[in-house]
Amino acid sequence: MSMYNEKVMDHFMNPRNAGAMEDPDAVGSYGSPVCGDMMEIQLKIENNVIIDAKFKTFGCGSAIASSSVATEMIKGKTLEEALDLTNKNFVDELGGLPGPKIHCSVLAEQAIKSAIYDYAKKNGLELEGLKDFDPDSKFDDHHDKE
Amino acid sequence: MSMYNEKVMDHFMNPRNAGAMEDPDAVGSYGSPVCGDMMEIQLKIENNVIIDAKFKTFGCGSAIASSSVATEMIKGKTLEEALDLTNKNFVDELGGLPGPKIHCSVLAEQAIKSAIYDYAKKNGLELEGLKDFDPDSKFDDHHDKE
Amino acid sequence: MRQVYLDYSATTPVKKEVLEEMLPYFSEKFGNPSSLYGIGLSAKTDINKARAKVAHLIGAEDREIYFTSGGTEADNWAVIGAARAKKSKGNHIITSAIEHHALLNTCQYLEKEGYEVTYVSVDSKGRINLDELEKSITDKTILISIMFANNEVGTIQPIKEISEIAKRNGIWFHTDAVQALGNTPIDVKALGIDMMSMSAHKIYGPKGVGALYIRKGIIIPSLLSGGSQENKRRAGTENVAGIVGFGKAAELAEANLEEHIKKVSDLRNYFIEKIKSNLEDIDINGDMENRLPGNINITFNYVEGEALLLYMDTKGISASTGSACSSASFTPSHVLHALGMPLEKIYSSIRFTVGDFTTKDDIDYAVEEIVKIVNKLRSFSAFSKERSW
Amino acid sequence: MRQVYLDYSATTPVKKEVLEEMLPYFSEKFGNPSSLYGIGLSAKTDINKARAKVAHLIGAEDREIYFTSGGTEADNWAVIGAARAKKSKGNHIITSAIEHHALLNTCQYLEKEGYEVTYVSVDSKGRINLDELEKSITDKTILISIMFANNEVGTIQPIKEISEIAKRNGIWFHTDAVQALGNTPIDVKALGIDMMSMSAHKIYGPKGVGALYIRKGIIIPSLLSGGSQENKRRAGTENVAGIVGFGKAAELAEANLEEHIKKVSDLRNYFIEKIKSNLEDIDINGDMENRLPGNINITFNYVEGEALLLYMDTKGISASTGSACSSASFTPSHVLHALGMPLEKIYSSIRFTVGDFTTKDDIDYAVEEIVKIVNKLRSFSAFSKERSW
Ligand SMILES: Cc1ncc(COP(=O)(O)O)c(C=O)c1O
Ligand SMILES: Cc1ncc(COP(=O)(O)O)c(C=O)c1O
Repeated sequence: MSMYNEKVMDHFMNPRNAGAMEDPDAVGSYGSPVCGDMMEIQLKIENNVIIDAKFKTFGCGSAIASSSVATEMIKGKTLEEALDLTNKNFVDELGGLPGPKIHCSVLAEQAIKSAIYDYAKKNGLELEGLKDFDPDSKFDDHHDKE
Repeated sequence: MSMYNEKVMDHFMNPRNAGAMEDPDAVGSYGSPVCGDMMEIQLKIENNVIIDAKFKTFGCGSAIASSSVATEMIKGKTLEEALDLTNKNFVDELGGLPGPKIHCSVLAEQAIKSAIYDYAKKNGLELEGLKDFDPDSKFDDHHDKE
Repeated sequence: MRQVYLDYSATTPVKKEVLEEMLPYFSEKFGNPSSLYGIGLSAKTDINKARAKVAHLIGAEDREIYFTSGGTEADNWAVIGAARAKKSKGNHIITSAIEHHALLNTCQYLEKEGYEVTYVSVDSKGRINLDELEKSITDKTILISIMFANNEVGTIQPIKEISEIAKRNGIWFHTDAVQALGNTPIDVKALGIDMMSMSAHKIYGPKGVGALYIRKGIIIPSLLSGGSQENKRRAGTENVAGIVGFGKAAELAEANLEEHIKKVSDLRNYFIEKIKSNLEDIDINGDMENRLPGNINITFNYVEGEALLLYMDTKGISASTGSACSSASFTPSHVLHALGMPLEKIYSSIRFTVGDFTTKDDIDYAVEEIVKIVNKLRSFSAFSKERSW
Repeated sequence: MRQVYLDYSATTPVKKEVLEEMLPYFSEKFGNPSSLYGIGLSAKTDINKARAKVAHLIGAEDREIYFTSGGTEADNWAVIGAARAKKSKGNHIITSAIEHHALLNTCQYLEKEGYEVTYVSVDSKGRINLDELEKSITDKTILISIMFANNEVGTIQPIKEISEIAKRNGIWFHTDAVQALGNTPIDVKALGIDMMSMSAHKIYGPKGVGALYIRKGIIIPSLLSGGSQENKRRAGTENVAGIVGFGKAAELAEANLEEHIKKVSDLRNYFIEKIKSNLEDIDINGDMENRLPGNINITFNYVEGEALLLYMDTKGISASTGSACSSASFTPSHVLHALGMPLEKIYSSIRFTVGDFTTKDDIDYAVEEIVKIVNKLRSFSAFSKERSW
C-alpha cells in the first residue's frame, strides 16, 4: 500500500532521464531547497525540437515522478508544443496525484519553461508560449500550508 | 464478585429475624420510603432483657444486612446494653461496609432506639441511653449525596 | 451458575465477527495511520472503510463521521463545540430533563461559564413537550440537544418534529443516539439532524470508541487538539482496532436491523407479559409505543432496587437501576423523577434490556427467579399492599 | 518481502502477553464497570489492578492515575484543566518550542481565549534553556509544561531541575512523558512532577488508551464530563480491554526496563556507527548523552525525506519524517526548526526508532538498503557536495 498509484511509483522508483548530459543546449531550474523541492533540467534541441532531456531533482515522490514523466513527454516535441504542456498534463499522464501533492508537479512545468527561456534567450527566439513567463518570478511555496 | 463481603452477603441473603411477631412488647421504626430505606423493628422484652427481635426492612443490601445483624446482636441484651450499641458496632460485626453504604447501618441503630423508647414510654421507664433520643427527629437523608 | 445478562443498554458483548475483524490490528497491522509507509497507510484505509460503514448505517456521508473515544466524548464535543462556535450569536442551549449525564453535566459545566440552559420537561411516558421546547427558544438560542432514545425507559423522541422546530428557528440540532443506534432506523438526512453522538459498545462493538456525526457545513472547534487525525478535527493516534470493530458492528447492525428489532421486541413483550401475570403490584414505566425494542423498566413496589439487583446477581441475572453509570452512585434516577414518579417508586425500579443473545429460555428462568426474589423481599419489607407508602 | 519496522516512536505492536491479557474483556468479561453485578464489579476490579501497575511503573499512588483515551487527551486535559483551575491566579503558561502538537495546539487554543503562552527555546541538541525558563516566570504563571523526552530527536530534559524551578515559584509542573515512559526510569515523587501524560501504544500496549497522573492535592476540572467513572474525574464507559492491556504493558515495561534500555541503545549505537561509516554527508541530530535509547535522527544531505521514506518502504523499511502525526501533513518539523536547523536540512531528515523486536540483522539489512537508496537519490538530486545548498 502506498500513497501513490502504480504509475507514479514506477516513475518515482525508475525515473526516466534522471541525471545530466554533456553540452546541453538549454538549462533551466525551478524551486528552492528551503521549500523542499528543486528541479534542474537540461535539454538537447535540434530544429526547434527537443531531442533529449535530463533532470536532477531534490524533492518528494511526486516531484521526482513529475520530473520523470515531464521529461518523457517533452522529448520529440517542438519548443512551442513543450511550452503548451502544463502541470495538469503531467498529473494526468501520471494517473493522478494525491490532493496536497498536485502542486509539486508545477515544479516540472516551470523548470521546462525556464530551460526553454534560456534557449530562446541564447538564440534570439521569440516564443508565444513564453509571453507570460517571468524568469525572475519569486518562487512561490507551492506546498499546501496547513 | 460482589460489592459486599461474605458476611454481609450472608446476612443479606439469609436475614436473621426477618418478619413479624405476635404481640410485640415494643415497636419502632426509622427511615422513610422517599429516602429509599425504612426499617421496622419489634421486640419481646422480659425483665429488661430483649428476648426476641424481628425486623421488616425496605432498603438496600447494607440496610437489610444491618437489620439482620443488629437484631441478632440485641437479643439477650438488656435494654441499656442494646441502647449502647451504635451503627459502628453493626458495621464491625459485619466485617465492614463499602464507604458510601456505612450510613445505611444508622437505620438499625435508630430503629432499635425508637422501639426501646416506645417500650420505655409504655412502661414508664427512664433509661440513660435514651437521654438524647428525640423520637420526633426529622429523618435525615443518610445517603451520600453526590 | 446460569448467567442471564439483561443489561444490554449498559453495554454489550463484542460479537465474534467483530472481534475477529479487530484482532489483526493489535500486533500485525499495527501501523500508525498517520505514517507514510505501507502498514500506516493501510491502517488509514481501514479506518476509512469503517467510517463508510458507520456513515452508511445512518445515511451520512463518510466525511461527516468523526471517531471519538465514545459516546461521552461525542456528547461533550457537540455541546462544547457548538457553544464555542456560536458564542457570538448567543449563550442559550435547550436540552431535556432526561438526557444522559454526559450531556447534562456538560451543560452544567457551561452554565458555570455563564451559558443558559433550558431543560425541557417530559410527560409521564418520557416524551418531551414540543410546545414547551418551541416556546423556550429565544434569539440567543444556539443549540437544541435532545436525545434520540432514553437509556433508562427507552422512550424514543419525535426527532423529525424537533429538527423541524430547530430548522424553522435557524438553530443547530444535536441528538444523543447512543441508545438508538442499531435499535431503530436512523437517517440523519431525512431526519434533519445536524450532529449525532454514537458509541460502539452499545451495538456489540468495543468499549472506548464512538463517533460524532457532524453535518457538512457545520464547523465546531476541536475538543481534543493536537495531531491532524480525523481530518484535523479530532487529534490523537486512532484506536485503529476499536474503530475497525465499530465499523464491523455498524455493518452487522445495518444488516440485522429489522430482524434484531423484531426479535428483541418480541422478547421484551414476552418478558413483560410473563412478569405481569406472575407478580402483583408492579408498574411498567415508559411508553409502550415509542420505545427501544429491548427496554423494560419495571417498578417492583415495596422492594428496594439495589437489594433486588443483588439477589438477582446471586442467581446470575444482570440488570440495573437507572443507567449503569449512576448505578454505583446511589442517587435516585433523574429520568424517572422527570417522568413524575415518586421517590419510593424510583428506588423500587429496575431496568432490564434484552439483546441479540437473549433467549426465551433466559427470560423464563429470569422471571421465575425474579418472582421468587420479589416475594421473598416483600415478605420482610417495611411496606406492602396493606401497609402502603 | 522482508519487513523492518524502525518507527517504534510512532507506535508499537501490542505484545503477545498484552493481547492475551486483553482478549477475555471483549466478549466474556464484557461487563460495564459501573454495574453492581458480578461481571461489572470484576471489570472494575481489573481496571484498578491495571491502575496499580501503571502507578507502580512511575512511583505514583494508584488513585493518582486517571485513564484517558490516549496521550493527546492527557495533554489536553492537563493544560486546559490547569488553565481553568487557576484562572483566578493568572493566565500565563510556560512550555517549550519542541512540544508535541497535542500540547502546542492546546496552548494555541488557550491563546485565542486570552491566555498568554511562553515557548521556551532549546539549544542545538534540543535541551531547554533553564535560565530562560526561570526568567519567563511572572506572577501570573500558572503552569509549566515541558515534555520529558522529545518524540523527534529523543532529547531528554532536565526534569528534576525544571520541577525545582516550578516548586520554588509555586507553579504546577506538567510533563508529557508519552515518549519517555518505559524508556527511562521515572519516579514522579522523586522528580517532583505534578501531572504527567502517558500513552499505552508507545509501550507495546493498545492504541486509544493513555493516562494522566495527577498528584493528589491537585484539583483540575474534568475535560470529559458525564458518568462518575475514574473517581468522577473522567467520564465515559471505560475501555476495559484497553486499560487492562495498558496495565500489562506497564508491568512488562517495568520488569524489562533495564534490559530494554541496554538492548535498544546498543542497537541504536550500532545503527549510527554503521551508517556513519557507509555514508558521507550525514548529520546525527539531537543529544547523544540525554537521549531516548531507541531514537536516531539523521539528516541525509541532498536527499528529500519523503522520497527516501518511500524508497525505504519499497524495501519494507518503515521510518518517519518528524512525528508520525505530521508526516502526512508535509510541514517541516517545528522541532528540528527549534534546534536551529535550516529548512533544507529539515526536509532531508529522517527519524528511525529501534525497539524490542529489532535485531542486529534488521539493522544490517536496513543500513545496506538505505545506503543504496541514498546513493541513488543523490545521483540525480539537484544538490550535492559539489553543488551544495
Ligand atoms: C444515552 C447515552 N448517552 C451517552 C452515553 C455514554 O457513552 P459512552 O459510554 O460510550 O461514553 C451512554 C452510555 O453510557 C448513553 O446511554
Ligand atoms: C510526545 C508525545 N506526546 C503526545 C502524543 C500523543 O499521544 P496519543 O497518540 O496517544 O494521543 C505522542 C504520540 O503521538 C507523543 O509522541
